[in-house]
Amino acid sequence: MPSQLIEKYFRTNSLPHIWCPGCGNGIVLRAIVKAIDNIGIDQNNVCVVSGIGCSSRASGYLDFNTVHTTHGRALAFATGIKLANPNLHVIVITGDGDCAAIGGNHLIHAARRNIDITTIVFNNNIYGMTGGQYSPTTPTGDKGTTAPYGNIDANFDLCELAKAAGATYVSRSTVYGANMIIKQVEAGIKNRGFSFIETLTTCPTYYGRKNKKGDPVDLIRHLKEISVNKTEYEKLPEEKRMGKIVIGELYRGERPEYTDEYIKIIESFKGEI
Amino acid sequence: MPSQLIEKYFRTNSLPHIWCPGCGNGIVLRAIVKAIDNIGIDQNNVCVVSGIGCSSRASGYLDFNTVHTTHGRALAFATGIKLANPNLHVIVITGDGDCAAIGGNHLIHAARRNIDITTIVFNNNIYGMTGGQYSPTTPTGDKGTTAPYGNIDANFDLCELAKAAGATYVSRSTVYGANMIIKQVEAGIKNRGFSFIETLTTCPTYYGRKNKKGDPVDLIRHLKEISVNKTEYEKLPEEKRMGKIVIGELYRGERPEYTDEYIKIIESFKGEI
Amino acid sequence: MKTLEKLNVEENLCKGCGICVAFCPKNVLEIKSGKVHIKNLEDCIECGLCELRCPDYAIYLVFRG
Amino acid sequence: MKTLEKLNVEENLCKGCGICVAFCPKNVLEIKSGKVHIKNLEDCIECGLCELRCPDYAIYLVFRG
Amino acid sequence: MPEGRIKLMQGNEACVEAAIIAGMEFFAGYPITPSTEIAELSAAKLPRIGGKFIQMEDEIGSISAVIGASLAGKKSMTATSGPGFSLKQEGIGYAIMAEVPCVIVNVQRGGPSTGMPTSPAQGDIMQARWGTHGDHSIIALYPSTVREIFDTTIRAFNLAEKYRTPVILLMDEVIGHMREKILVPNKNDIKIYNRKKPTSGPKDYRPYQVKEGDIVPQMASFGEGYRFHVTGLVHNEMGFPSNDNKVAQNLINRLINKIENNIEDIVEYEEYRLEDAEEIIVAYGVTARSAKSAIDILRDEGLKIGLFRPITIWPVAQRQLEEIAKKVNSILVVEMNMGQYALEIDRIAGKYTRVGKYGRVDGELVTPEEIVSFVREGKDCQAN
Amino acid sequence: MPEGRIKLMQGNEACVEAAIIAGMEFFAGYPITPSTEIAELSAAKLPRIGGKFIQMEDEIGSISAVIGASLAGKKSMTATSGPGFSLKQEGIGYAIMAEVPCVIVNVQRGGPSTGMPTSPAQGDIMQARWGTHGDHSIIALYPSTVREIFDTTIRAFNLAEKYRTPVILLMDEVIGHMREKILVPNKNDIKIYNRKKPTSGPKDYRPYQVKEGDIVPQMASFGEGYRFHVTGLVHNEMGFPSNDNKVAQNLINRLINKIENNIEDIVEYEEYRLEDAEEIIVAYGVTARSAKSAIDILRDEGLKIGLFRPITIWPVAQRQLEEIAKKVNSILVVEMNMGQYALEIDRIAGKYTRVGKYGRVDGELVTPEEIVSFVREGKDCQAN
Amino acid sequence: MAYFELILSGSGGQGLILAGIILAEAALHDGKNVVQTQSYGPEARGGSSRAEVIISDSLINYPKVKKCDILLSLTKQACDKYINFLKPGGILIVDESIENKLEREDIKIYSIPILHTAANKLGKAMVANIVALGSIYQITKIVSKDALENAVLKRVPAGTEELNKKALEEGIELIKKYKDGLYGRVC
Amino acid sequence: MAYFELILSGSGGQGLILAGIILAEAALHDGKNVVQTQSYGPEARGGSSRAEVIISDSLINYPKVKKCDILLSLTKQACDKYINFLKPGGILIVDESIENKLEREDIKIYSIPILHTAANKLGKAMVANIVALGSIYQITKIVSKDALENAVLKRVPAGTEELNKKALEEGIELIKKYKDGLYGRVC
Ligand SMILES: Cc1ncc(C[n+]2csc(CCOP(=O)(O)OP(=O)(O)O)c2C)c(N)n1
Ligand SMILES: Cc1ncc(C[n+]2csc(CCOP(=O)(O)OP(=O)(O)O)c2C)c(N)n1
Ligand code: SF4
Ligand code: SF4
Ligand code: SF4
Ligand code: SF4
Ligand code: SF4
Ligand code: SF4
Ligand SMILES: [Mg+2]
Ligand SMILES: [Mg+2]
Repeated sequence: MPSQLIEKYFRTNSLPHIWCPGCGNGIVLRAIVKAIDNIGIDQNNVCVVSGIGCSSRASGYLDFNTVHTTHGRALAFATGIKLANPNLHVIVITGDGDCAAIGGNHLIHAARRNIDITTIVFNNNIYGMTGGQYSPTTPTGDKGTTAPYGNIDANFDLCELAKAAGATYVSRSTVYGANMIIKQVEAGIKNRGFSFIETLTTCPTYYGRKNKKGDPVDLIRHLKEISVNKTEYEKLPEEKRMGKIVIGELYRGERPEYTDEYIKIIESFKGEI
Repeated sequence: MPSQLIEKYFRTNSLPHIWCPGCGNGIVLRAIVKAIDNIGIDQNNVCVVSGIGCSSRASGYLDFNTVHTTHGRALAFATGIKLANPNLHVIVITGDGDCAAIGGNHLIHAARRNIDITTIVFNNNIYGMTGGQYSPTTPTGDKGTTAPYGNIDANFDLCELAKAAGATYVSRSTVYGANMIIKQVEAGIKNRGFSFIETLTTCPTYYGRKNKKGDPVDLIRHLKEISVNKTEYEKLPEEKRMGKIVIGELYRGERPEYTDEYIKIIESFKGEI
Repeated sequence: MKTLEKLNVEENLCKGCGICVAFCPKNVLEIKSGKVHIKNLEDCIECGLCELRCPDYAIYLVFRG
Repeated sequence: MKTLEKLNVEENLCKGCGICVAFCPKNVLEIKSGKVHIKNLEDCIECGLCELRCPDYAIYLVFRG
Repeated sequence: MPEGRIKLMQGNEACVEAAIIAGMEFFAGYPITPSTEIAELSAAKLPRIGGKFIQMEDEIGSISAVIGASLAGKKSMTATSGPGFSLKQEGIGYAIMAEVPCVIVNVQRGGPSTGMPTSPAQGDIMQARWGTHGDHSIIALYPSTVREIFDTTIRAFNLAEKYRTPVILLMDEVIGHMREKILVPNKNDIKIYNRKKPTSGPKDYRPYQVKEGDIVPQMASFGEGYRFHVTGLVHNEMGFPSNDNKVAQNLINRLINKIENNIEDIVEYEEYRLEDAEEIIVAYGVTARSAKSAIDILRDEGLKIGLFRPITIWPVAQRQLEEIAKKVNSILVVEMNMGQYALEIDRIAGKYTRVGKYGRVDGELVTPEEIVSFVREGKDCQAN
Repeated sequence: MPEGRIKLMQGNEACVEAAIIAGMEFFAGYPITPSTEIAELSAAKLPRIGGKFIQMEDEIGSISAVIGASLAGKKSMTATSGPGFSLKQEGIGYAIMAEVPCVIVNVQRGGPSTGMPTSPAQGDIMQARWGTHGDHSIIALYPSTVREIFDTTIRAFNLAEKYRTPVILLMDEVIGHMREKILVPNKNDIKIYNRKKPTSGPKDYRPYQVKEGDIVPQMASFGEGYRFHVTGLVHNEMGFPSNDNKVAQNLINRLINKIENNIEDIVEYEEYRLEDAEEIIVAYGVTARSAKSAIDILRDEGLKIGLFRPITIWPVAQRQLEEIAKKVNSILVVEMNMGQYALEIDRIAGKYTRVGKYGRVDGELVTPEEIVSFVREGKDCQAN
Repeated sequence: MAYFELILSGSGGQGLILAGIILAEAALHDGKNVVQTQSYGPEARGGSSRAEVIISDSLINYPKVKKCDILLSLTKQACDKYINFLKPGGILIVDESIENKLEREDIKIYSIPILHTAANKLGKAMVANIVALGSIYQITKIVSKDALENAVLKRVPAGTEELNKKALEEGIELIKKYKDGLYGRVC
Repeated sequence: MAYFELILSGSGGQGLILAGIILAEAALHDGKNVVQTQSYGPEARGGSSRAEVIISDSLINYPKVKKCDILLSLTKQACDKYINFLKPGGILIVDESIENKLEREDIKIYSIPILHTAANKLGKAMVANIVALGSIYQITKIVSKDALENAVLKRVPAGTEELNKKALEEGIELIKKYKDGLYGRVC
């Protein structure tokens, strides 16, 4: 029997999960339910929506209202769910491919609307499920099965993108610092608006192997090494910033939330048909 | 017979164009060919790609290699064209709907790749062609046929978005200051990389009428009033910035261009099959 | 050096929107029965703003030389 | 106040990735024939890092009270 | 909307009015000619009844949001035309697989591709049946008057809920944009079908199990305390993915059979002057209106001719068509395309009678006169 | 690739090797099981021959980039599976309308929706024909061995160029992933068709005019000095949009007829033990392999049975099938779906003989044994 | 009157589709069957615009106008384009301003200053469509005056009721005062 | 030998698909017809993995293995799952480490320390698949040794040729030294 936390929030009969040994996804997923547990919201009022990908398999393991949608469309499904029932806490679990490749448009539009959805991207810098093709977040020069000579695409700064698109809570964390994920997910859920949480995670099977970056532990250590807290980062001299990734809460904004605004319209015009 | 400039670069037998009296699109289109003329590139080496919309009808009027694609996909078509024949100067003409609604994903990815395409968005804050529905750039509160009670969606800052996605030339201008459009298109074409030029234009027929903003002249005057040059804007006190839109060159970056990088791969690995 | 030969109007292209009229700094132009009309050419300072902003390519300056 | 009752290992969930082992600050754990194994419980400081980072929910602290 | 009163109403408007009566509380869409009025009217009307309208970033977003909203318990609709209908195909397949009721309106325009956006066509008949990948069945309805748009929209919602499936409502540009007399029925005279809610508690709820006496699994909504999983993967009765061959075969069988085995309930059609007919025209939508006029003219000339007008286009009225085919000399399928439904009619009826086709795709309606002269010249006897 | 040599090759690999021989210089794709190896191998091989590979942001971007690259003069291909194939439908329609040659590979997997991503299925047969909106024709090919994937891929490129149209290459997951013996043909033995370039100068070039003796308009590439316009709207011979009814009808007719009128050139099929056959199996792809074994077994038992195996799935070999149907007792269509091609065969052959169907959609191949026992039990005689 | 077909034509923005709707609603009010359709191109403005109305005592199947009894044309372009839709013996109502007339021998023509009346007499170019309705009414009596007036008032923007009523009357007046009943020459 | 079907089974990552390919290439080299397929689930690792090879003198139609002549299983899970695919009289090769054996009376079983040999004797767990190939060769002689060795060397990473050759030999040795020719009891 796993821990009480897992017992409570997981569909434990579907464990062990599908993920490879040492895959970081399980770490993020635990952090998410821990955050939900910390806030103490009713399981019946949580809806987890995921796309397609290794990471997006997450929804099936969680004992909430869960949808495993089509590839890239989790946020569009979630928008329908949230608008139809604003009482639900809608959480989107998505991968770097799901969210930033095929799903990029839904991401920027959900952010623009500032709809109250908490999006957690499991960014492993690769398409895991299909076997290791480079993704929009694969660092330039790294290899993937479709980038055998090294990736010439630049990689997105997803947090910058989400912020520019209009998200009102933007943060980044890594599976090394899983406690930070918990805090960020809590903050994201509490933010009434679109929250975007990028979690750097690890794919030992494809990203790690293709790029000769070692075993699961090496990969997590690597995340520890390259990530710097925002406040520290800002103190770093320019030359020391190279190759570093900023983590922490990166942006907070104040804007009306979409479903709230819609309800105002209903309240003003209802019944005048 | 129209002017030499028009004679040279337009398919004049298709004039007068389809656009409404006083529609700003024609102003932008002239500015674009003027820029091309100023640079002096061979007409045979220019390829203009547009999506679907009033603005996207532009490609049909121009005497270049022209494609009127499916809605929202101009940049994806253009990516194929540019990569297949890097000698072509590829210019994308698109609308706020075409580029930022259905086409948003292709926009951010083309920007991310920094592929050498000059994108000019005819931003009239509305879906003109389909009759005046609000677009992702319709200011909050404004009306459209699908926002009869006022638009509750926030509008994108397209330039911020393009920049966050990775564009290496980003600028904004208005049809009032058409000379600025010319300069920006010149700069955009010269930038070896992804250039994003947002031109604020006018739709008297739908946006103007729906929002009671007056006739074509009023609309252009309005653009003049709300737009402020970047340098001036930065000098403005916070309270005077409200409601103003910054124009001018907003961002320049330096990054390797996509087709150049690809050619390097070919050069390194060619023949080793 | 180029000198102005004439201010050309292509009537069948003009849609009478009035933009050139409104933004001509010298009040050279007017609308007459839905088309642009040159009121007083002599005031024209050849600034080209009408040509620049005419959305229909119906008015333009022609230079000689 | 909660006190540690035990450090639980759910063997059938453990995939032997070694993450908990590597990041345990007190070197409490080890891998034995592909599964986690508690080497010296007495050194455990109940920091919970193993539980926090186990991707398979195979190790966790149980408290009493 | 004023009940029991005669009104002049546009087809697209009738669709929205009826959808609201049928219980629509959610609409997500993306504008496209000639369907846009459906979005516009939904935007105006839904908030007034406490419902929600959202303009999504594209058609894929729209169908996705519609599925999401339906899972959250709201009757949902989207409307589009050709290019958008193509884009929605993946989502439609998801709705089929996950058994999510929703209504997808396709007000057709000239195709393929951008085609002739402001002209009528009936070119998406086969796409409505086969547009999404993988084996599946579909329900598609095709009204031919403004009043029928009203009734058929309500029926589309009812069938969607009854069979837990997306229902396609195919419309003609002409009728979508046409204004016609319509008698708004009294609400009491309208039958509304609501999705069957679970009769068991959350503990025992098996979201994809069909209970004795039911046609489809009972459907809880998100937020009601039933915490279930929905996926587009092949899944077992609990809704969880499965790679089991039996599970897969049973699921696909069930999804297809819930429609194919209930054809008699789903199929609706009109027979016009059919009793003694020796020649038959099959036509739907606006083309059927021309066919009726043509039949009146030809009957006056002494030809025993009648019309079979499917209102349910898919599944096809196989039994009825077979019976007719066995009795008549010829069947002529008239449609505003190059012969799509004609293929299906040929398949069914071609064994028993001669099947011909007549169509055009130039953006103009088929007129009664051209049908008359086509029939007079006896061309109906060739499958051309 | 070593010519004239026997090699063990995977189906997906054979596709890429052949595409490069056929002249492919551009590939745009988005990974999806079970087609991904085609993208991966293209990524590895194309730069080595000076060609280009790009991984686009999604399938819509991929088909769009492929069309763009083809307009810029490069033979282009994309590969996908069910969900991605659904997403590409709008783009396929554009390529049809604008007459842009390209090859779209669909390595099928279990559907509908996400379905069974790692299992084989033949569920996209009808979608390949009807997936995009509006009236159109399509060419779709279906190989059944690794060697045939090689040949058929080359043929797909050739037909695409010859008929200026997108060509769909349907593949089975099993064969895409299977390794099989293949004799790599000598380059000299391979016929490559390149698009017909304009014979007139830029001044006289009418990009959508068919010249005397040609099947399709001559095709200039962007950057060659012919400055022409391409649109998905109905367009005239100059390529410019038109609302003229005649222009529309003529265009659609031409697009359909360039394929339908050349069926004999396009259609390819295999006849196996057909000469004296009284019962016929129709099957394609991997299922045809099982059918062959079944036929061998049944022949040994004395049954006069043979196989008609379409390699060109669309357009259908109507004439050949009619001729066969007139001669035989029954036709059984065996496929890994619930009866898709069976509908088309029934339409064509049902007038002359009994047409039955057999299929499964559980992720397993149809085995020779189950065909044998199905035939033995005489079930083939019922259209079920 | 069993089956009566009208085409109202001009350019986009002249409100002819609204006029068609109003006419249709009036006919409906009179207990008739009615179908109103329109044709439009890709242009938002400036393109030609055409509203069609069929009014009948019996069911209307084919919803488009094949040949019309009445053609209203407010622009020359529209007049040229649709003149051949007019049945022999049909009535053409054209705006007086239209020059370069086409010839047709078999129709009745009313050339009247609709646009001028709206713009100058009523001071609102916008109400030309209602003026036209008045004229159509007066010529055809295809709908009752009550019904027409009601339909107009139901559809026009609040605050413009009086103006529109006046426009209707002016349209009626144009015909009442109309002398030059040309026959056989197009405007 | 007319038609010979093999299943190589174990868990993802054990290189069994590569082993199948190598075997197929060797058979091809020997002039045989051959088809190699595999089955896989959604898991990237840890799921069960199965390679199938059919070797025949004649054409191979149906490409999957229905009943196999040889089953190799490196995990218990795989052994349990596929044991019934084995024809009566077929040969099961299982890794010695597999416990809790199933019973079947009609097959021949080789329980040999493939994994152990690779990991400990050769020092690279990774080469277990090649060890297995050696054993299969020695039992069946379905391919020639030359062909097999060539096929192995063509497919393994540069620099590991010697190791892999040794692995092949060790696999052969395992059978040569194999005494306990159990019959009728599963590993
Ligand atoms: C429309 C569509 N295109 C492609 C796929 C194939 N596909 C499944 S998951 C995936 C990528 C997933 O990458 P990511 O979101 O980063 O998830 P990860 O597996 O890395 O966690 C792709 C391309 C699909 N299922 N549907
Ligand atoms: C797939 C698809 N969806 C929708 C449409 C309908 N449509 C055509 S243009 C357009 C909006 C155009 O807006 P914008 O790009 O801003 O151009 P504008 O007309 O304002 O210049 C839409 C929604 C379409 N043609 N195709
Ligand atoms: S493939 Fe990568 S992302 Fe997917 S489960 Fe395995 S380690 Fe995780
Ligand atoms: S509708 Fe608006 S954008 Fe379109 S042509 Fe008219 S004024 Fe311009
Ligand atoms: S050139 Fe300048 S001054 Fe002369 S008419 Fe034009 S805008 Fe006026
Ligand atoms: S700006 Fe151009 S179209 Fe407008 S009135 Fe002046 S000349 Fe005519
Ligand atoms: S709780 Fe801390 S000290 Fe104890 S085993 Fe876990 S990681 Fe080590
Ligand atoms: S982290 Fe978890 S799965 Fe990995 S070795 Fe430790 S207990 Fe086992
Ligand atoms: Mg990923
Ligand atoms: Mg716009």
